[in-house]
Amino acid sequence: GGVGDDGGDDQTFIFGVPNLPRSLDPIFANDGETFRVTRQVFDTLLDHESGGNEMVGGLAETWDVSDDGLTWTFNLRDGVEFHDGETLDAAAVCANFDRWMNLPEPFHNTTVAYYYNNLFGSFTDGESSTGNDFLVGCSADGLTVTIQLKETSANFPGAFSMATTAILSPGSLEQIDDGAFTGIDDGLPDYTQDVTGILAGTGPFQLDSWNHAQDELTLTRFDDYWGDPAGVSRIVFKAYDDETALKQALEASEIHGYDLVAPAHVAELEAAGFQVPTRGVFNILYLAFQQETDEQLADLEVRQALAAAVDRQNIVDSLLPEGGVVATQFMPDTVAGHSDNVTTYSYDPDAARPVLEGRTMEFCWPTNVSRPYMPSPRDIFESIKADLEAVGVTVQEKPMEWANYIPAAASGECPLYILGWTGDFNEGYNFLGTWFANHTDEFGMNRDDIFAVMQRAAREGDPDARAALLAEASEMIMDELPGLPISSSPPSIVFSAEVNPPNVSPLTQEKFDEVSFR
Amino acid sequence: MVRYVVTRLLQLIPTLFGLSVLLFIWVRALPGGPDTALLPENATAADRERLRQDLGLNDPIWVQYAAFLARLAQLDFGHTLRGRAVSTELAERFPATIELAFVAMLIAVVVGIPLGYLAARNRGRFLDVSAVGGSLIGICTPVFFLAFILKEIFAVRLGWLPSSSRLTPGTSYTDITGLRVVDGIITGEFHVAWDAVVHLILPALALASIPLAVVTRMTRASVMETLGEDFVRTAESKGLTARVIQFRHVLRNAMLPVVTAIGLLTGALLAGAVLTESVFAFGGIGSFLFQATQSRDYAAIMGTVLLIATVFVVVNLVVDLLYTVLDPRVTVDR
Amino acid sequence: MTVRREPATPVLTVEDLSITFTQRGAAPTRAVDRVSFEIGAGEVVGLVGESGCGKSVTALAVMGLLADRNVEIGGRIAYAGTELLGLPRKRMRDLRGADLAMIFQDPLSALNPVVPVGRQITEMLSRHRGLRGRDADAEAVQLLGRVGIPDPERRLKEYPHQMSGGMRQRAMIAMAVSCGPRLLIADEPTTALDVTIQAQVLELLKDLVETEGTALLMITHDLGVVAGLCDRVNVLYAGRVVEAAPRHELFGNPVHPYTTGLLRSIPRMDGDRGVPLNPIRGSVNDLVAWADGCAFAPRCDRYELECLAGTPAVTELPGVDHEHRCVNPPGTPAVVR
Amino acid sequence: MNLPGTATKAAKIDRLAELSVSSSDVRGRSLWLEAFSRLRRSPMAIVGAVIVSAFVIVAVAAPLLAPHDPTAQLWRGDVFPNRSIFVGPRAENPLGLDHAGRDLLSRMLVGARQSLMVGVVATLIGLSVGALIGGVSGAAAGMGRRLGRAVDSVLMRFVDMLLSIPALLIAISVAALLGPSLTTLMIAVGAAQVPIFARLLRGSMLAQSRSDFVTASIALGVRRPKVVVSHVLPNSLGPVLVQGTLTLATAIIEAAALSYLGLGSPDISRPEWGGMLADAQRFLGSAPHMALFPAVAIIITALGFTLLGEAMREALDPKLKK
Amino acid sequence: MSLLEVRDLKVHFPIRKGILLRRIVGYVQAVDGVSLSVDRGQTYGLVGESGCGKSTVGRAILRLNDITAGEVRLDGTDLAGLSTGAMRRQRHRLQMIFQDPMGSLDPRQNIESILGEGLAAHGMGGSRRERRKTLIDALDAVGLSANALARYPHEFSGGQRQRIGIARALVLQPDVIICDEPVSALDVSVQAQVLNLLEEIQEQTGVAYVVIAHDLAVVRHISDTVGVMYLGHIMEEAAADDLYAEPLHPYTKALMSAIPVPDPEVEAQRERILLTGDLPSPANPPAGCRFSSRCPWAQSTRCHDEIPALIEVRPGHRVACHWVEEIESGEIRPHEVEAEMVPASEIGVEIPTVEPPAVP
Ligand SMILES: Nc1ncnc2c1ncn2[C@@H]1O[C@H](COP(=O)(O)OP(=O)(O)OP(=O)(O)O)[C@@H](O)[C@H]1O
Ligand SMILES: Nc1ncnc2c1ncn2[C@@H]1O[C@H](COP(=O)(O)OP(=O)(O)OP(=O)(O)O)[C@@H](O)[C@H]1O
Ligand SMILES: [Mg+2]
Ligand SMILES: [Mg+2]
Repeated sequence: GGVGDDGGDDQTFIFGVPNLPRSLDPIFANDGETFRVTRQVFDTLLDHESGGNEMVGGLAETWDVSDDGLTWTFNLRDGVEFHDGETLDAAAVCANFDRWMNLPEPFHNTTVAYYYNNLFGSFTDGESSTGNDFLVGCSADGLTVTIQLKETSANFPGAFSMATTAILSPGSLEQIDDGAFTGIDDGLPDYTQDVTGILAGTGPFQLDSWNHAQDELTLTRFDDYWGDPAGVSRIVFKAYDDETALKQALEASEIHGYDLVAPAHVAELEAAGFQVPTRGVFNILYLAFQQETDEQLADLEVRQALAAAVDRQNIVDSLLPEGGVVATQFMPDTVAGHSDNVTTYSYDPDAARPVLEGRTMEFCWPTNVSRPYMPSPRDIFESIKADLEAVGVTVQEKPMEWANYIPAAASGECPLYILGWTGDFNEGYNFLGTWFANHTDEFGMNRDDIFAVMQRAAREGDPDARAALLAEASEMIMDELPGLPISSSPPSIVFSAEVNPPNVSPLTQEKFDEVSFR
Repeated sequence: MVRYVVTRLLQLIPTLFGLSVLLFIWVRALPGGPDTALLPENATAADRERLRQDLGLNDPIWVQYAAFLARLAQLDFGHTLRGRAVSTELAERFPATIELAFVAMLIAVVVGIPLGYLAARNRGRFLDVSAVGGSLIGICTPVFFLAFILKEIFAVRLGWLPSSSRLTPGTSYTDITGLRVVDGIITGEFHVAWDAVVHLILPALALASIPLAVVTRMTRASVMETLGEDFVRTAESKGLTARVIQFRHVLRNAMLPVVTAIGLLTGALLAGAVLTESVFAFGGIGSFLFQATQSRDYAAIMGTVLLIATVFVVVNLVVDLLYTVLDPRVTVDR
Repeated sequence: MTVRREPATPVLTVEDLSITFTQRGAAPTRAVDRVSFEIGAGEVVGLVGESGCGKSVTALAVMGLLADRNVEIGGRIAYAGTELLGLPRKRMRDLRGADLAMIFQDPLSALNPVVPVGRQITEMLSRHRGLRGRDADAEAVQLLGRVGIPDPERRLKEYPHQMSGGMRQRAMIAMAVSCGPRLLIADEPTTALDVTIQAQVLELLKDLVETEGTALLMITHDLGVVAGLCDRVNVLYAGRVVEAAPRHELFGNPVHPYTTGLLRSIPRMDGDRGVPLNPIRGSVNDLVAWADGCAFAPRCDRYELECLAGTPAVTELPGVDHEHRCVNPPGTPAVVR
Repeated sequence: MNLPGTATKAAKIDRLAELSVSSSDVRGRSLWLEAFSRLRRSPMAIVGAVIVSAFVIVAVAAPLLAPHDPTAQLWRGDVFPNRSIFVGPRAENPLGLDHAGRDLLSRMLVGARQSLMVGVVATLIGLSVGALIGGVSGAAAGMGRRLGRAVDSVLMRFVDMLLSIPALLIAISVAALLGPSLTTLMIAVGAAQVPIFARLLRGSMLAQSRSDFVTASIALGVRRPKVVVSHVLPNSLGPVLVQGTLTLATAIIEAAALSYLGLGSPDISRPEWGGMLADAQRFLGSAPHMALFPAVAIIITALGFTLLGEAMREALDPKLKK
Repeated sequence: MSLLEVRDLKVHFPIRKGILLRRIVGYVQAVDGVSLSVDRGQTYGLVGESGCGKSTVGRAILRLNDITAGEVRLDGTDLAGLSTGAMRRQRHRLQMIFQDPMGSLDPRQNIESILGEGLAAHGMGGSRRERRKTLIDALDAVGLSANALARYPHEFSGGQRQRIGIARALVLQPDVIICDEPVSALDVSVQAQVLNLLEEIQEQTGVAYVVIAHDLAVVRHISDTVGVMYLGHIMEEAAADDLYAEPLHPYTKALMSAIPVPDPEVEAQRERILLTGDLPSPANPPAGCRFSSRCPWAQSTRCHDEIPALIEVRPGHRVACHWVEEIESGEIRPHEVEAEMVPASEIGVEIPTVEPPAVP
């Protein structure tokens, strides 16, 4: 094997991923693997601190929000250059906002511009299918960008840090013809699928090439990057179909690292001298109780008994990577809005047995998938199943393929199922709002009081007030117990011993410019 | 001859047509849909519904099929869920599969035929028993496990060979045919060709395990049968040298069933590629198909399976033609 | 009746030839048991008998074509004074095809289906006569013409399946005689052919023997063929020669009940139609091991308990070069069963 | 040898009877008996049969042999797969524990039963559906007439179509179609074999329907359907049986491949070797025993069936008799 | 009227080519206008060389082949015109004995079910016990004992198997038995046993035989009337003794002269007419007289353009030759015939179609 034959600073950093980006233009994407790449190329107005989840400046050195929370002012960094040689100024930023607001009809739904529709949803001609409409407009003044909102939302300022709102160079925007896009069925524009020289950002790396035949995407260092130049001259993202193949490729020194290491491999890799830095937890895994599909689950006592029957500590100890914790509520404890006063449920099979004994319950689980919050669904399911059986529940398992599982869970087909979420940015609403903002078939929960609190939180512009509302909602939710939060697990990432790894981010937003060879 | 080829190729049309109908219904009957691949876990029911609508999945199936055919008439296989043209994807990825399958078949033939031949000549002796035993074990080992073991030994432990990819990632090369070894030789980039060869060894070995075993045993059986034929005895009675008898009389006849088997094995190879390419991150149409199945990428599944079926039929046509060359008794115009 | 016997060394001498197949897991079977005969130049010797009596095995043993494994060959086979048994493989290969040649029963399976007929002839010419290329082709054309194949130039490039049965057999013969062998073995050369074609082929063989002085070992189960062609006839039963005599002597004065039985059981073109045939009882499988007596005893009309007193000895009829192995030959009164 | 002076007819016959080789010996035994006796002499068959019978016995007696409940996580506290803490072979658990703290020996034993079931049921599915198609096709073709030929060619086109899709792909799509379960696994693996069985049976039926005994039956005035059922079909089953035995091996291996692709049986209470192997793969670095035992078991069992099938093929093949 | 009358029987097999459409590109004229008749208790022998259409005649009589044209009358009923069902009901009256005694017996059925099948199919034989009795009688008639019933074909010798085949035909008490090469697969010594048996049975039951064989001696021995076939035509037909005593057709002469006699004295004197060349293909037979391409007496007139009719030239002796009288009188003398090359494609050799081996 042996990679990085160039030596020294000129070495190529090869990173194994499960998938390559869906689109090089982040507006079209909604998945982590796309953003992992585009984040290296494009910058956003705001960013998270390296290795943490605090909001910090990105392209904006400083930012400010008016008291009513509707006017956001960003003071851009001076001397930032795009990869195509253009200079960053407020006009360039506004050009991006203008582009989004002027996107034609095919973009007005979550099928295409998922995050834009959810976070901003504003279009000059026509509406977003989500019903969102937050943006009034963007005004530029030298290096000052002012963005006017119609309403406040829990998504701000987080939305300004989302990879999907990355700033492209005005030159790029001129070449992009959004009007030519006719719909997802006809494919995405070529420039999103191949490096065609159109897309230029301000990030530490610029697009170099995309070899589809070999599932390799290459970025090269941008020497005029506004921050510290990247530690490696090239990054190759290489896709692998399975984690075992990634592990072997790493062990054979063909790649320098990969993400989402199976927990079972962490200790082994560490022992073999690889670096497996621990991330902060930023996700949540839960066991859902669909109250409408299974009448038994409509009974709070049953839900409580189920909560007592599952040995969550055992799952954390034996099946999740080190650093995981048993969750008390539907968000990790690092997120604002986390409440310390929620009702907790401890493992108590003896208390659960009288309620559950003799019951039969259907339990869905996904077969061929691995997510950051549930590295091996099968093991987790087996463990929960064993717990439930221990208290006398007959578990009717319904294993499903992932492609079938999500629709089934979303449509309420499954009474019991395991699922989770990784936060997009440091915002409690990004967790709770995902499930409990209104009635959904996923949970079948009918608590208008909770929904009301959630709606208020959604529109609350003040972070502290919002946190308080979310904490209140969290407490109500944990009393209602629509599902059992199981754990927040730190997804593992691994690097070979020859590199200095980047600071690992709980949001899985590693900055690869921090990587360098030893 | 030309007529025969043309007719056989024309015959392909109804086969592919039938296959496409079958597949179309089948694929759409798979539970779940493409939404899981395209939307995040927290997407709402409305989001999912909208996606199905945008993809035309809510139309009656015959409307969808008509649309598919209309596109196909312009050689448009539609787009993958990831937004690229299926035909482009296949064109880019197929060379990898060809290269892999070809090398695997080469291994099977180059090793299998002599081995089977020697086994037959030494029937019942150590060589025979170990060749037969070895090939049976080859057949009986699940491919993914064999691949894993090969990688663990030769890539991870010994570090002799790479465990994945077609080339060392980041290598620059000139692309002409998409076959890296061939390109490397054509353009004089011999280090690329060599790199490609090195990367081919393990996956090709894993993929070759079954064809190798089949070819070995087939050759052995066929040679044994041929050795008992009257014309071999005639050749002996003519006092010919052992070499002439073995090559002109025994091997040539013994090869006939093996040739057919090789044609049929193409199917097994293409299927085997699904596993092998995934395990070795080789990037051909095998792993493409597997991912397409997982993400319910209907257009990609259709395109790939139709391609595989076409290749299978064409390869077998070539084998049949080859057969007429090898065996004068068989004429194409049966 | 004159006995035509050359005083010179016979082309082929077979003496006490025994062939035993030893198969793993099965009792050894003796396919041929102390068979002796000689063939001189220009002489035709017949080997007749029903299926499985050991005719082919004998021929193969002479050609050195019996596999080495699982076979034991005893006795002596000499070609023009050269001992063939135990001859180095290389020497045997040189002899085969050049000095000893063989024609097989089924010309379709005996010819390589994927090699043109011409090539199958020329490969022999180049092996034994050093002829190559055009010379070899010319010679092959000449040979094919000689065996009566029309348009030999074209036939040269054809494959066996493109020829009719008679034509193939002719090609086989052309191949066999291509290097001027002194001994030709024909193993049922006409059994697979139609009578009119058989007649052509027999004529061809007869012609060869007469013009070339080739010694011919003719193997057949057809007594008619023997009667028309062979100078001397050996009748085999269960691996042993039960009767051997010159042609006229054998047909004129058959001694062994097996021989007479055969003669009486076949319908003859010139026979009386009304008379029922006189078949031999039972079938070839009803036999006694030779060591225990006469193998034919169970089917024999003249069977006596005496017949089972060990292997019957060879009896020579005085003065006529006629031998047989019958304990109770006609002439001695038969016991009524 | 001295003969008694008074030779009676009875003595003659007795002596003859004693000496003449028993005719049934020479004339051979029934096809099956003969094939069987050849099988008994083939070391390949013997090894195969021993493996297969051992496997079948284990599979049948699995619940009796299993020392522990194969699903019980008895040693939950001992095993921490994420920390690479596993329990290998030890006195209590001769094969060690799996990643969930279950007794591997018990799971292997019960797995034998599942694997046998997968093999047998999959083969039966492939065989019966394939044989149905092939049988109808072969019968139709054998009956002649326009309709028969039409039925035959339609069915065969369909089979050819299936044949042009690699077996694993058929299995993958069936597995995806039906959702993961043990039943799915069996159907998926079986479905992939359908075209092979169909062609095989049709081919041998066509060959058989040209045989003289079939003509003889027709000449006797037996109705065509009865001729097909009582003569053509029974005589065509040999190759199908051989293929069936070989398919048993293929099925077990293919089940493993499907499991690896995430389409196997997810039923944890009834483990299946292929699934166990696929599952254990990710622990291979720290718990090789978990993969090793199922892998070896699969290879040996498949080998057993293959050996037996190959030996049967050879025994039934008249061409290879000598 | 005779028991069995075949009139102008034609059987042409289409030759198909192409992969998709399988066009008919020609016909193998396997049987092209054969007429013959057999009476009760009589035997009609059909001889000829391989491929001349003998078996096809036999099979056509039994309607085992499609009949292209002509009549097959059994007791006046035209079998050729019957529906399949009606034909099936007639089958017990016509039976067949096959060449390969092993191949014609289902190896997986015991003798009882092999023999009883015909009875069952025709609802004959009454109760089980009666049926068994019938079978035992049939076995007895062919010289086998009742204990054969429970045994399987492989337990018998070749001759015995052929006896079983005969018994199978006999149980239905047919009027006519077609024997297609009944003895050619048997050892010479056994052949005589079977021939004698056939004659015995005929004496006892009065069944009529059509015996098909390529061995003229066998046919002559067993037949009352012999027909000599060549390329789908009957060339000569006469009482067996007459035919041997006085063959009139050049082909018959040549055929008979080619048959060796196991008697060196006879052999030494036997006059031989050596034919050259091979049988042409029935797919492309010579125009005019079928034998004209090989006939040493062939004339430039008529022989090559006019098919000779089968004409009665002596009482009960019919010949299909334009020049019978002239040849008999010595007016026309034989001459040399150049062997013609038969193009490869026209040889009646079956080209093996190679099926792909089973996929493992
Ligand atoms: N390779 C062999 N192994 C064992 N026995 C053999 C072998 N070859 C021949 N035999 C036996 O030797 C005996 C003589 O066989 P052979 O082929 O010489 O008979 P044949 O007289 O030529 O008969 P046919 O007329 O059928 O050709 C037979 O019983 C046969 O079974
Ligand atoms: N089903 C068929 N389809 C096509 N051609 C056929 C068929 N059956 C027979 N023939 C051809 O018809 C001709 C006569 O065949 P038939 O079997 O009647 O000859 P035969 O006289 O019985 O020959 P043999 O002595 O070899 O048995 C041959 O050329 C043969 O190839
Ligand atoms: Mg022989
Ligand atoms: Mg015939």
